[in-house]
Amino acid sequence: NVQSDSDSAKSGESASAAKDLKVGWSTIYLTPSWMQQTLKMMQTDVTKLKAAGKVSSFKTFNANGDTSQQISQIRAMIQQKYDVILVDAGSATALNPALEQAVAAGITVVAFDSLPTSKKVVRVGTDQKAWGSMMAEWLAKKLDGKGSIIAMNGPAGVAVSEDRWAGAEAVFKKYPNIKIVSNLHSEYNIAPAAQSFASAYSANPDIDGVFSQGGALSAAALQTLIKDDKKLVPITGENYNGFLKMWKSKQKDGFSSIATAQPNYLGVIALEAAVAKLEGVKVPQDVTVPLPEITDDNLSEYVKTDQPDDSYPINELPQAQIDKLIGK
Amino acid sequence: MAPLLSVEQVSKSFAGNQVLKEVSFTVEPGEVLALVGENGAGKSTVLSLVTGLLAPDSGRVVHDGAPVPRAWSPHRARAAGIGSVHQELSLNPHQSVAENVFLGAWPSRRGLVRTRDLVARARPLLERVGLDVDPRTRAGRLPLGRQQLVELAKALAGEPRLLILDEATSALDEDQVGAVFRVVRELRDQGGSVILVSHRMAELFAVSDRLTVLKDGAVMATRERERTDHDDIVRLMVGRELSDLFPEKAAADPVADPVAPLLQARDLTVPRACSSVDLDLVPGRILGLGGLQGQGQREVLRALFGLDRHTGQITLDGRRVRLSSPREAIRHRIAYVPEDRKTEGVHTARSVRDNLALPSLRTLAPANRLTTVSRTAETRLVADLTDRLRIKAASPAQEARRLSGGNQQKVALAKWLPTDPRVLLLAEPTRGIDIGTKREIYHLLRRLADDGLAVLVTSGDTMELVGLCDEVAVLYEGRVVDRLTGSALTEERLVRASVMGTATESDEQPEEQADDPSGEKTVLLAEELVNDIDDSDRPDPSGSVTHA
Amino acid sequence: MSGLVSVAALRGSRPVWAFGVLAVTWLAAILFAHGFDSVANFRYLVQTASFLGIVAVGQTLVVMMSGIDLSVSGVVALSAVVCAKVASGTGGGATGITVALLLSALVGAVNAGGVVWLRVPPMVMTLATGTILSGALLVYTNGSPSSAHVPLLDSLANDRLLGVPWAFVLWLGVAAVAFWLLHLSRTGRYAFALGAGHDAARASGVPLGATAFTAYVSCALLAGVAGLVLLGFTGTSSLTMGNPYQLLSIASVVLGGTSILGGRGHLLGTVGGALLLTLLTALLTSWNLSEGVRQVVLGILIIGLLLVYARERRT
Amino acid sequence: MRERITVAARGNTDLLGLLALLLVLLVAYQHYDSSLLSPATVTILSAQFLPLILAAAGQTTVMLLGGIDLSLGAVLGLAMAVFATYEARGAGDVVTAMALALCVAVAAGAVNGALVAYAGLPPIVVTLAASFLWGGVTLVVLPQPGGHVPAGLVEAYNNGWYGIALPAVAVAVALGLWKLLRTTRHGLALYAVGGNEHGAYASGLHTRGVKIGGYALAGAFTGLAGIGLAIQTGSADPTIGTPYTLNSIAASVLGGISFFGGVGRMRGTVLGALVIGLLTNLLLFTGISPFYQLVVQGVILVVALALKTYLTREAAE
Ligand SMILES: Nc1ncnc2c1ncn2[C@@H]1O[C@H](COP(=O)(O)OP(=O)(O)OP(=O)(O)O)[C@@H](O)[C@H]1O
Ligand SMILES: Nc1ncnc2c1ncn2[C@@H]1O[C@H](COP(=O)(O)OP(=O)(O)OP(=O)(O)O)[C@@H](O)[C@H]1O
Ligand SMILES: [Mg+2]
Ligand SMILES: [Mg+2]
Repeated sequence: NVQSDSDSAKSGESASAAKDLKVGWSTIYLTPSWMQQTLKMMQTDVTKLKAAGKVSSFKTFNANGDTSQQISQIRAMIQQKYDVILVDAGSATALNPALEQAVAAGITVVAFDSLPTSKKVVRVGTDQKAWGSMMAEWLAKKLDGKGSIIAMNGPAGVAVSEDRWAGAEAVFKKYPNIKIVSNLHSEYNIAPAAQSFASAYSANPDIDGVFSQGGALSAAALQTLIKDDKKLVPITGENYNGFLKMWKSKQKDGFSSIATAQPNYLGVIALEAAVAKLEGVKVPQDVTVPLPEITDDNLSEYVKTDQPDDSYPINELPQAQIDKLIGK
Repeated sequence: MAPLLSVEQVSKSFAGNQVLKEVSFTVEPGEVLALVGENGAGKSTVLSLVTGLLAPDSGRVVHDGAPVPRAWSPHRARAAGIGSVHQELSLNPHQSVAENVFLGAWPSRRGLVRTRDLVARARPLLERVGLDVDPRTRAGRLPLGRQQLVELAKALAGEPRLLILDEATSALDEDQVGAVFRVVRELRDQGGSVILVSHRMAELFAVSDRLTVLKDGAVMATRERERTDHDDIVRLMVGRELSDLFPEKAAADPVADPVAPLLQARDLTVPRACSSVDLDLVPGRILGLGGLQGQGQREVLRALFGLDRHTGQITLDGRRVRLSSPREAIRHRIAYVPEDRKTEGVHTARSVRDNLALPSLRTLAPANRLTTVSRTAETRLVADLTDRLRIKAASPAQEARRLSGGNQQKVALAKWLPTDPRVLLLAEPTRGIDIGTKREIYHLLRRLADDGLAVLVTSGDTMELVGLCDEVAVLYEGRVVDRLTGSALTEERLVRASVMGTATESDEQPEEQADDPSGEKTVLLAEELVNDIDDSDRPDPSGSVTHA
Repeated sequence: MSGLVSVAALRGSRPVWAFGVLAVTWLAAILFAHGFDSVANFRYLVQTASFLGIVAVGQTLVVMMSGIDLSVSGVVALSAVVCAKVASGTGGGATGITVALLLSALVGAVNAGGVVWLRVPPMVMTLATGTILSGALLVYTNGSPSSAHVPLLDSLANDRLLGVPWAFVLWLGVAAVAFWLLHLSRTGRYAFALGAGHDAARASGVPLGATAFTAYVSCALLAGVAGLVLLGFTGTSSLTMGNPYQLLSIASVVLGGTSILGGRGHLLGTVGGALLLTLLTALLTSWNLSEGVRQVVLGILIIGLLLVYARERRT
Repeated sequence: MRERITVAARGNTDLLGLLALLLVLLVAYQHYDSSLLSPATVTILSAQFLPLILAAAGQTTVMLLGGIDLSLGAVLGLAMAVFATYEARGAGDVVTAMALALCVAVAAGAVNGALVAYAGLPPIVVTLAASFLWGGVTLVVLPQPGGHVPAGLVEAYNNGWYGIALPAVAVAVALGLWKLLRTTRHGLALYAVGGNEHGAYASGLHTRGVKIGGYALAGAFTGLAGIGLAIQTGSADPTIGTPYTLNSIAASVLGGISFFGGVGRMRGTVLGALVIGLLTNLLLFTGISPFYQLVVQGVILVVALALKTYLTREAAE
């Protein structure tokens, strides 16, 4: 339709115009350390792009959990004629109209991490369902397809959490002998997670494993088991450093896990994708970044004993791979 | 003729405490019935049964020939032609006078309530109760007495055939009372009925046809007014004779025998309330502040207690002091019993014990604020005070709001005594207090004065000022217009000065007020004066009095 | 006779109700729910209730003088984050703890100052300080809060004294001190008076400012203590770690029978309230319900319980 | 005449202050966005502010009754969820969906009101517990973000409909209805009960009915806010409502609504909401570090309120 016409016309015209771009990033949260790490990686990349004369400014907007405010931020960026809007969305659906308006205004919009459902923006992310199924699959195999487990999810009603669980649930359906004795929801925050895990665990002390879809949740579960000197059943994890550290130190006691990561370089890829798109590269609509796999074997490549617990160690993605992902 | 209202054998208990015991009385059409009794006798409770605020445990209320339905409520009572002014004000301070007058029954046209209509229809009602205020004024800006008159106008707005006035005159000055009585008589002459509760004997005898006396929740007797007198009613109420309502006055004559004042106020000014007031508070003497309602009496007291911002010099023992907060005043051993005891005088939701101990916590836990409060000392203090002032409470743990008004007033006063005050400020100390308790309070105040306290009292009750005080300063529009002492301190001169706003020179023939214990003359005098004086000459405190 | 009176008094006492309901619920949980009969479970419940409980004890002090403190969530995070950062840097554990508690107290003082001097309504004032705090923490940590292992805090949060978690012992200790402050000391009387009526308290010479400062500073200090214990418990700090305690601390106070309007209640009730709330949450977790239904049940349970014993009388 | 003006001015002191603040904000805004007064910008801004304005109107209604609604965010989310999911089932009838969402919100409000009126529980406690309740119901209705709102409606709402700013019209209509209600007995009763509940009861008002009605009306405002947010965002999200609870309180308080009931005007609230909305936007324009945004927001709230208290106190004396 009309809109996509003008859209392509714009990108055609600006094929060589990736110069002095005004870039803005609206994020639903800035406080979690994952976001902080992402921001730092992006800033490093911005410095590079600035040196290359491609980017002139980079501003961050923090909605502090208020999706409505994120909408205001996007509108403000439209009004201020940003060239590129990056977004980490607070709601899978609520930002769609605002983002589509930005696209209609000729702005290059790239979403990453927590994605909106709109088909009009470039979306750089991982497959959250695959995350869930990867974890669930590993756990089911580890338990030989039978046993009782506790499931730990993020807050109810949040897309990321629901997606990961949907992926996991599909897998568990295939293993009728795996019994989910308790299905918990908590913030991705260690204290409340420990609290709810502990109450579920003391009600079901004979579990055989824990499905967890977030690093702080995994750390909370593992920590509880360690503190109470309980049997260290398999717990799925994430590259949350606190968890990785414990995992490493308990490996000799037979603790086994698998972890993946929502890689912080998603932000960098999004930024590069935007710049590339403005340079005329045909960036695919959906850039699906493969999920890293952290196992008992390659754990030591990830864990950073000298860094705080609340960090997400990840190795940078080589530029070549980034280029490949964004279709350069 | 069938009575308009008959209360038949009603009983009522609160949490096991029986406050009404098979009470019966009737009200005929065209009659004014006075309900009298000590504080806590059950007057308000029985009236609440009539107005639908409460339901009786047993017995029934018959109105207009039929028992009131089970789901009797204030709404239904109002619809059935019962108008009432409750002891506690029921105005919404944030709405206009006009809106308050029609509260709950706002006249509307096509569903819309028009301010212009409201104002136009409120005017005659306000006029009828002798209230000259702009109906658009916020009700909360009016002084208490005027609020009570708005309540009366509100009751009249329902065009009642039975009007219930539960201490509706307690905050009124004499000429306002006169206006109320005009309304009462008018209503009676048109065949309506009125039930009247008041602790001012004079008022009861001025308008009522019959008096029903309640004591401890039971009816003692009902008397025709013609066949009874002041002493008879008091005897029925209190259970014994009451001699010497007022104590002896201070012996010393200030002119002949000047004592150095303890507290001196010079040029005391509270913006928009009083200006350039000079007062001398002398140990051993009771000074009264008289005048019509709302002439700045309240603010003078509040200023002296550090509650209202003021200018002027205040000296205590000859030293300049700044009274910028109640704590400051308390530090100088000034105590204050406020007019509005429910919000400032006592903590209604706290126990009698907590209330009495609050100002004395410094002595009960002397070292610092983190010291433990001594329970034994507290118990002793509370027991001593309840004893000394004869506070009637089920136990010291009883919540203050469950006390009768008189006993609440005693608590508000009693709590200051252990702090050893030198200056006692009392605003309307006997408002709503029964005659027996009044007597106790008067004598208590005199004893305190004799012990060396300087006492300053405001009162709307002329008789009280004349009977109790050694000297009365009359305020008019915030200025002292007259000072009356000794033989010049008579009700007539006091009323004259209050209404005229000027000092009356010498009196040719001071009237023998003492012979008129009912005070009826004063009421009539006030009514006369009101009729004499053009309204425009009178002060209009509305809008000029602020509530901090 | 006096026996009768005291039975009646007990029945009218809300804290007693709170503990009664707690006992009944716990009994029901042991009998009918799975896993509530173990000592380990009991221990865990009281331990996790301690974090909430310590905050709620502070909240009680403020609510009693008819204030409310919505900044406790921010203070919990503040104390943990600052302590972790100082301790993992050059400062060491003791300095970290001291600095954290001092800063917490400072926040309390700011709250009190705003309420008393600027006359901003408590709800808005503390909300604003909470917002400012989360921003300030972002600036302070540059977004990356540290983790730290402070041995004292570790053992405080995780170790046991004769089988009783130290955290619980600490909570009871804190409650005892607060009990003394609120129910025995002169300041406590002032707080009650202030809660029961501002004007009457002022006219009776109650030191409004000092009382408010004591209450808000104590509350913030206790939120700071809770943050420290949480730091010991999780070994790490985060900017959002206090969030759950904002509304739950208020709910604990109310479930403990303290009037949210102030001037009425008992500190010990809050202990029961926090335990009750933790137990209810655990019970709901143990039933396999969807999160939505779980919340619905929790809401209905809270309203139901309040209807039983926390109604405000009229007139 | 002059007296009249001063009287009117005195009655509106806080509003005048707010109005002045708003003007300052607008001027500053104009500096960053010169198209401020163009129809497009008005549409965009009103689309953005509508949910907060209506939510604050709901909060104000409850606060006028002397209460406070901590469940507002949850009810807003619920209305949003009902509205968007009904659409998604393909019934296609926007009006039905709206009516349904509105009914649910009104019912939720009425339940809150009934609990407050009959149970003798303080509103803050009732609505705190109710926030769990309605939040849970929302999650049952809509477990994760989704639902659907017709694209045409979204487009018309966000970008104008034949050049008309629909959200502004909606707010104006809601305010007009409120003004009308204010002059009916129900409106006066609302203020009467908020100002002195016992007095109102003793004067023959059905205070319980008035309360339930008031909370239900608040539910209606909140429901409209939820519907507006759903249309603005083209979908529903069960957790998006939460911040509205505290923001609506802030807007109401800023607008001069008393925590003790009976005092305040809806226009004050609308101004308060506008100030908060514009201020956050302005912070975005100024390019202040996101780290400092929260600090600035908090400080401004305190300063504005302290200033207002100070100014109105001076005026009252
Ligand atoms: N709601 C209540 N709960 C418990 N006791 C009450 C209640 N209302 C009144 N009482 C008690 O009932 C008794 C009668 O009170 P009531 O108010 O009827 O007295 P009254 O005759 O009107 O006194 P006053 O002259 O002081 O107004 C008092 O002892 C009072 O303490
Ligand atoms: N808003 C109100 N203000 C004052 N009194 C009221 C109000 N509403 C009802 N009442 C009266 O209060 C009395 C108690 O009513 P009801 O028995 O229905 O209350 P309740 O819910 O049982 O509360 P409680 O158990 O505390 O008495 C009744 O006489 C009723 O008419
Ligand atoms: Mg009475
Ligand atoms: Mg009842």
